[in-house]
Amino acid sequence: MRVRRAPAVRTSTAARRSTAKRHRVRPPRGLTAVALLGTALFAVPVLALLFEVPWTRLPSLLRSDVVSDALRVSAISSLAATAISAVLGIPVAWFLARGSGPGRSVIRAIATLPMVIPPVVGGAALLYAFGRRGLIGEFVNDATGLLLPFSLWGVIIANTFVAMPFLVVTVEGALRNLDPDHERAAASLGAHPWTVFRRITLPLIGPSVRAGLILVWARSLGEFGATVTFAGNLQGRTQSLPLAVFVALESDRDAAVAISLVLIAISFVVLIILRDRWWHQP
Amino acid sequence: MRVRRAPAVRTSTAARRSTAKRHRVRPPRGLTAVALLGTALFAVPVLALLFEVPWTRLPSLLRSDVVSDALRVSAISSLAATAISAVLGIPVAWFLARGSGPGRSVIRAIATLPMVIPPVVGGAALLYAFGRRGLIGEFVNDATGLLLPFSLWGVIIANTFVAMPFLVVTVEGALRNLDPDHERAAASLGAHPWTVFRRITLPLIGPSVRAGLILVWARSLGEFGATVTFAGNLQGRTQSLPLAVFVALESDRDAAVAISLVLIAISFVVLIILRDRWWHQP
Amino acid sequence: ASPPERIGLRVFAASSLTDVFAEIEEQFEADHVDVDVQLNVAGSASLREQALAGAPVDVIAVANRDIMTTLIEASVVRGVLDFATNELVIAVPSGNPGEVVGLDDFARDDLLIGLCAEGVPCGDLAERTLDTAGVQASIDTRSSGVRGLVTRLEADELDAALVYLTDVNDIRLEHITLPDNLRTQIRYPIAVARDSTQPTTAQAFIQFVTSERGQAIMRESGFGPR
Amino acid sequence: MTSGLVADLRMTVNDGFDLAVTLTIGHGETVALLGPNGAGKSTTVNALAGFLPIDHGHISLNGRSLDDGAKTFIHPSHRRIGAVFQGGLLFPHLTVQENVAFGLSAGSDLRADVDDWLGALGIRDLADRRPAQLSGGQAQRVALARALACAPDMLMLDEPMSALDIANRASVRAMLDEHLRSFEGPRLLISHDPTDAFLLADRIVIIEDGTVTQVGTADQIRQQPASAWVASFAGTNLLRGVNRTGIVDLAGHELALHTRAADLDGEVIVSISPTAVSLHLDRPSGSPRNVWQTSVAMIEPLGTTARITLSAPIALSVDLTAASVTALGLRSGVTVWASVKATELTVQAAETASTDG
Amino acid sequence: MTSGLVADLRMTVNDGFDLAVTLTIGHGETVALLGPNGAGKSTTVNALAGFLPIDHGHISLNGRSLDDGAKTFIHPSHRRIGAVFQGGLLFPHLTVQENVAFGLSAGSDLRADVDDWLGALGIRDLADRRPAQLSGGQAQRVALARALACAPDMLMLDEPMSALDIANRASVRAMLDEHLRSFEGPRLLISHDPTDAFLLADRIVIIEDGTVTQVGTADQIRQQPASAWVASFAGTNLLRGVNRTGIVDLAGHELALHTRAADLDGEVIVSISPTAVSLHLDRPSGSPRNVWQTSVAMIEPLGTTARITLSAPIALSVDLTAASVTALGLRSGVTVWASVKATELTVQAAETASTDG
Ligand SMILES: Nc1ncnc2c1ncn2[C@@H]1O[C@H](COP(=O)(O)OP(=O)(O)OP(=O)(O)O)[C@@H](O)[C@H]1O
Ligand SMILES: Nc1ncnc2c1ncn2[C@@H]1O[C@H](COP(=O)(O)OP(=O)(O)OP(=O)(O)O)[C@@H](O)[C@H]1O
Ligand SMILES: [Mg+2]
Ligand SMILES: [Mg+2]
Repeated sequence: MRVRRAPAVRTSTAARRSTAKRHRVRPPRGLTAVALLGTALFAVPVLALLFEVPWTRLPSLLRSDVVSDALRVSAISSLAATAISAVLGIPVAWFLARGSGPGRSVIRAIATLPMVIPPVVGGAALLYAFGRRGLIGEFVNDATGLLLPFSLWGVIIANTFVAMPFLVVTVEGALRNLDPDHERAAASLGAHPWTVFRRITLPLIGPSVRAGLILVWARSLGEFGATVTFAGNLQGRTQSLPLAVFVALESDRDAAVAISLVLIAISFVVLIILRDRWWHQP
Repeated sequence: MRVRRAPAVRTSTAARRSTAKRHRVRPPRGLTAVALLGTALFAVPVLALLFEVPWTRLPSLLRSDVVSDALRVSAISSLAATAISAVLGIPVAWFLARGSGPGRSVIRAIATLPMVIPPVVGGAALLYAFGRRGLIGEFVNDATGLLLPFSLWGVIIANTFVAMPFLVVTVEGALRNLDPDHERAAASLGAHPWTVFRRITLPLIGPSVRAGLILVWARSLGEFGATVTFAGNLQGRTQSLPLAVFVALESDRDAAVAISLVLIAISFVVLIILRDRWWHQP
Repeated sequence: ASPPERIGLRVFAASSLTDVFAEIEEQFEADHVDVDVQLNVAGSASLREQALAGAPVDVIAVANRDIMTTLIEASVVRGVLDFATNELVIAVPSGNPGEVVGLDDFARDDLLIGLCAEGVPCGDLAERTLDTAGVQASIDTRSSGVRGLVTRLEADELDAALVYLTDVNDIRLEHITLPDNLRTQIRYPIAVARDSTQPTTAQAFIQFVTSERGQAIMRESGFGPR
Repeated sequence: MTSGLVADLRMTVNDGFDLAVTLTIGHGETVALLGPNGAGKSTTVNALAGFLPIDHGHISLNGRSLDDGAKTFIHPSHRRIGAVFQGGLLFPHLTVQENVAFGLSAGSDLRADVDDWLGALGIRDLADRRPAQLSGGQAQRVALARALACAPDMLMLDEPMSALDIANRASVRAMLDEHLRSFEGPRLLISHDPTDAFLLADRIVIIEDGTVTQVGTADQIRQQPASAWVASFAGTNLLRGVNRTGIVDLAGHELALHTRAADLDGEVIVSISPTAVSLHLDRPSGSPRNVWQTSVAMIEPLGTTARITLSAPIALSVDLTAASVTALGLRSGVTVWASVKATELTVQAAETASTDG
Repeated sequence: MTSGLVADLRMTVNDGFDLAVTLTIGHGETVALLGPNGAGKSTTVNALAGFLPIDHGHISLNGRSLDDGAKTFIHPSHRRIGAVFQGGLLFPHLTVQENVAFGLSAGSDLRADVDDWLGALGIRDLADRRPAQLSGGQAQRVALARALACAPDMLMLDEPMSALDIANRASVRAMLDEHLRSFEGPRLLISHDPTDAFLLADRIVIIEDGTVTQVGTADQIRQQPASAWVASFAGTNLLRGVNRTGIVDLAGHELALHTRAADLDGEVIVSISPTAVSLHLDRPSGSPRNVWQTSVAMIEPLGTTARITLSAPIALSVDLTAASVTALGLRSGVTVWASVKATELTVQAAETASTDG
């Protein structure tokens, strides 16, 4: 009836096998259609933005030291915020998912507030907390002379404040998905709770932790409102890329689009590089 | 050596059992300490903000129709954005985690861009896409006369654009955590892929889906930059709570703090109500 | 009986005009009962993007002449007028903890000094003012807009900053006017949108703003004469 | 200080299942915990491991209290009880080697130890695989290696060989036998395979529906099973009836069995070995007094023999050689005559049959 | 159009394991797929179910092609093959009842059907539990109920009874026997329990290391096992040697066995039933010509009998009654004399022993 494919040579068989592996559960077709629609919602505005890019002026616009300074500030602060969020946020998530006590839902609610507080107000709240006269900042200032709001630290704190909740919520969800049997088995093998956490729990929720870190990093990279209020907008010190975009918007629209393009390119390239490999279980 | 507890009466035994259930895996103590530190990072600024609230003027400040209008816009738009994100975002996540083809990492990168594009630029990009002269908006406007910007739809689109990525990334992570064996078993029982998705996949990643929805809702509720640019700031039509805060900041700082408090209170109360019950498997 | 259908007049106004335009709206509507002024307040750049993208608008008032120039070049507006001026002052937290008396104090290392960012009108103006005064300011922070500086001053996180006069009407702030030789003004332009569906009413609104009554409202909020 | 395990477990799991089990296992003793599905064997293991806190009672290992239902509750990681849990619970993200090494203290010569264990279980060439890449039986051997390697104070094995094929099972059983004998602490074994239990255990504890119904050596249990379940586990037929001077009335059926023990009047339990019953196509004449007509309900081949289950009036299991089955032409439904010599019946008073936990 | 299953599976799993299995199962036929751990049984099930696409070959069910290694690949949900997978794979978030109902088409009288199946497997009172609240054996019965309830075109059961206790196993086996006989389509059963295989299967397929090594009925396989593994599964001893006019030299050992078949010169395979070997404490005098001295390597009690494994020169399994073991005082390491009558030996030429798939 149908012409049989010629017997596959060894290499092509191997190729087929490695892509096919265990047969994937096929997504329902309707779902794929909706997924394309969802993607369009993101793709069309980004595409539209690309039409606005002043391609000819681009090289000269990007060569300014404003861009390179902002790039440095953005890179350092977004990575630092991601690292700090990992160190502080995963324990918070663990506590919310596994701890006990009635305080948990309150803590969860508090940990989610930075997402809903308007960025400018969030920045002000940070000032009241960590500024020169702030609840905590006063001690820090007296003890170390460090003025958080005027330094790169301020950018990092603002980014962490705004972005960390995404990690906390994601990891908590994943921990609640996790069947605790493996952790139990590990404990019964004599593993210290810390070992269980590090060697069993974290790897088992790996993809979700990575998803959370991506969220934190991306949110930090794009963070504007809280940073501008809390850390200011000093070129070379606290002016990150979104802040540079904002300033450019007032004077040179093309420059603003060009700098946005840098942001888009960075996150695009990073996410493409991380790609599937990073998502898979180690 | 130690005084034995009196034999527990039946009711207290039952109580102990229901709280103890299967013994929880104990979090390592160091982790708990770090978790408290992490919580402090959120709690202190929020606390500091509470000190700034003009408690005596609060009732009069909140009674204005600006607040009630904004509350309505915020409630509708954040819930609508959450619903749309669920409908569009979960399929995108599924496609990213389970689909095939080299396009996936590109789509993932695109779906993450709204997080890093500065809000004002994001709003502008939406205008270029869905505005009256936009790539898509022109057709929509010609065909239906509907003008997406400056309508509640504009607020919803802006919120969805900015917030949906959080759901996509979270759910993709969870899907990658998920052992596909159960889905396979369901398929072999003759279940249609759509049934498998609805009855097996979704419930199994329930906590992560819920976490993603929380992220979307909270991010929508706090969204400012893209909305103000794309949807405008018309009281009663597109002015959401964060936009009202922005306006109030220019004239009456107390009012701004008061409206922020409304935002905080809403998300606090909602998250407390959702609480642990919602997080647990059904 | 339902009120008669009112004509909606869309007015895009820079956020620093929030208060005055609210007042102007009220009085203008009192004069024109058939008009419903719909204020859209946002940052000047957001307003520009909206206007460029064809947003339905009748009147545009911004705080940045460059932005209005872009709109003129794009043929989005016509009949541009300056309707108000503003000037820089030295703002200090109430009680003036840094004991600032003039621009010369901006050179002091022990004070926390803030300016608007370069490229933003208030930042460029501040730069020029300090240059003219010959002060080597020790700047600790810059802000994208006046708003950020005011928030910091209110929180006592800055000792002094150069901000617009209209931004210091807060009980938590005090201000020091600059000496006459350093006072320079920025102008706020207003224009009718070319696509306006109510060009007449739009023109009437602009007339009201530039009229004596309108200017009185502006003055009350600290704006200078046009 | 008592050495070994002393446990008195009283608990209600999820308001649905009550467990009340007393268990002592001496130093160097292997106890097989047997019982029907859902009897509470795994629950017992979970309580001892510390995954389910007990409501009342106590658990102590070598004199150290692990759980007393009140204040004391030692965390699983400090109990030093190695276990193979039902289902294996291998760590999916670690290789076989890493799984086995997980429980080893960092001090020991890790690589060599792990390698020895993998070798002992015949899975050395799987060392770098992950659990998803193993067959069911291979995974079970890894789980066993992991539990044995961690050198705890006590060992618990919950159905450690259920997925092994016959040949592997014999060799793993021999290895386990050797290892258990050399392991110093208490050993608890759960299995549904009578061979495992009878071969490896010093003592057998039967639990049914959450309570202990019999304790004894393999021989005691085989000879005097206390319940029908035990009897079927041990391969013996166990019948409850009323004895009246040598005639036992079995559950209202007319058929009476003659026994020589006339002094055991009242409720009794009669055990009949499956090999003691003969089947015939015609009514046999001769010495056996107990002869009745019945039919074949089921035939199960057991290698060189076959087990025949008889229908009413007495549901009995009978073992015949495969040759006899063929010779008699036995099939389900065939009518046969059964006979058993009075000497082959063991009778005990019903009360003594049940051992209280 | 061929009815039943016709499959020729050729595939490499993860570059590590090669499977090449030909399998046909007729309409209304039960095939038991047997083999050692890691032989590829579950891999076969996964390929038939559609979880592992084959590289070459074909699978067709009732004439409908399911996978041809190239273009055709029918999705698992459209194969209509019900299965119990190794490990059960119950849906953790659904109750027992919902799990069983999952595979039922919405049209059928759902509640009643589910209830019938729960009843048949004796788990009706567990209907509202979730899998986490079940014991190992209870969960396995739910998995079985779920597969049987979905009324597919073919049934595959991968170790469906491994976690069942002895009493339950017998009753589930009887239920399964009845159900399989009434089920119209092809049936594939995997089990490590010889009883399951011999009782339930019409035909037995043995796979070892990914290839089929023998196909036959239970009797054929028991009488002429083609490999040592099959022999141990069937309970027979299987020895490979060289026959020279009635004297077989077994793997270089001096000991020769006398057989009556003098025409089978060359490589042969000798089967000896475990019941055919007698053990003695002293050298027996009398008819058996095959007498040699050896020692006991291991004793495994099997209910009323015990299986003794002998050491070199010939590793043999011997079945004795428990009474004999006691009488002879057998323990590991004891020296004994073994004897077997020449008439008890079955000899076949080595080539004919292996059946090619
Ligand atoms: N979480 C739970 N909630 C309610 N009942 C439970 C729960 N866990 C177990 N049970 C019940 O407790 C009883 C004992 O279960 P357990 O797992 O100890 O049995 P088991 O003796 O190990 O059986 P098997 O031989 O089948 O493994 C079972 O009837 C089971 O249904
Ligand atoms: N993903 C994989 N990668 C590499 N090898 C694999 C993979 N999955 C299975 N194998 C190997 O394939 C072989 C066959 O496995 P399979 O599960 O089919 O065995 P089985 O016959 O079912 O054994 P058991 O009786 O132990 O369940 C085994 O040796 C196993 O290690
Ligand atoms: Mg169990
Ligand atoms: Mg298998």
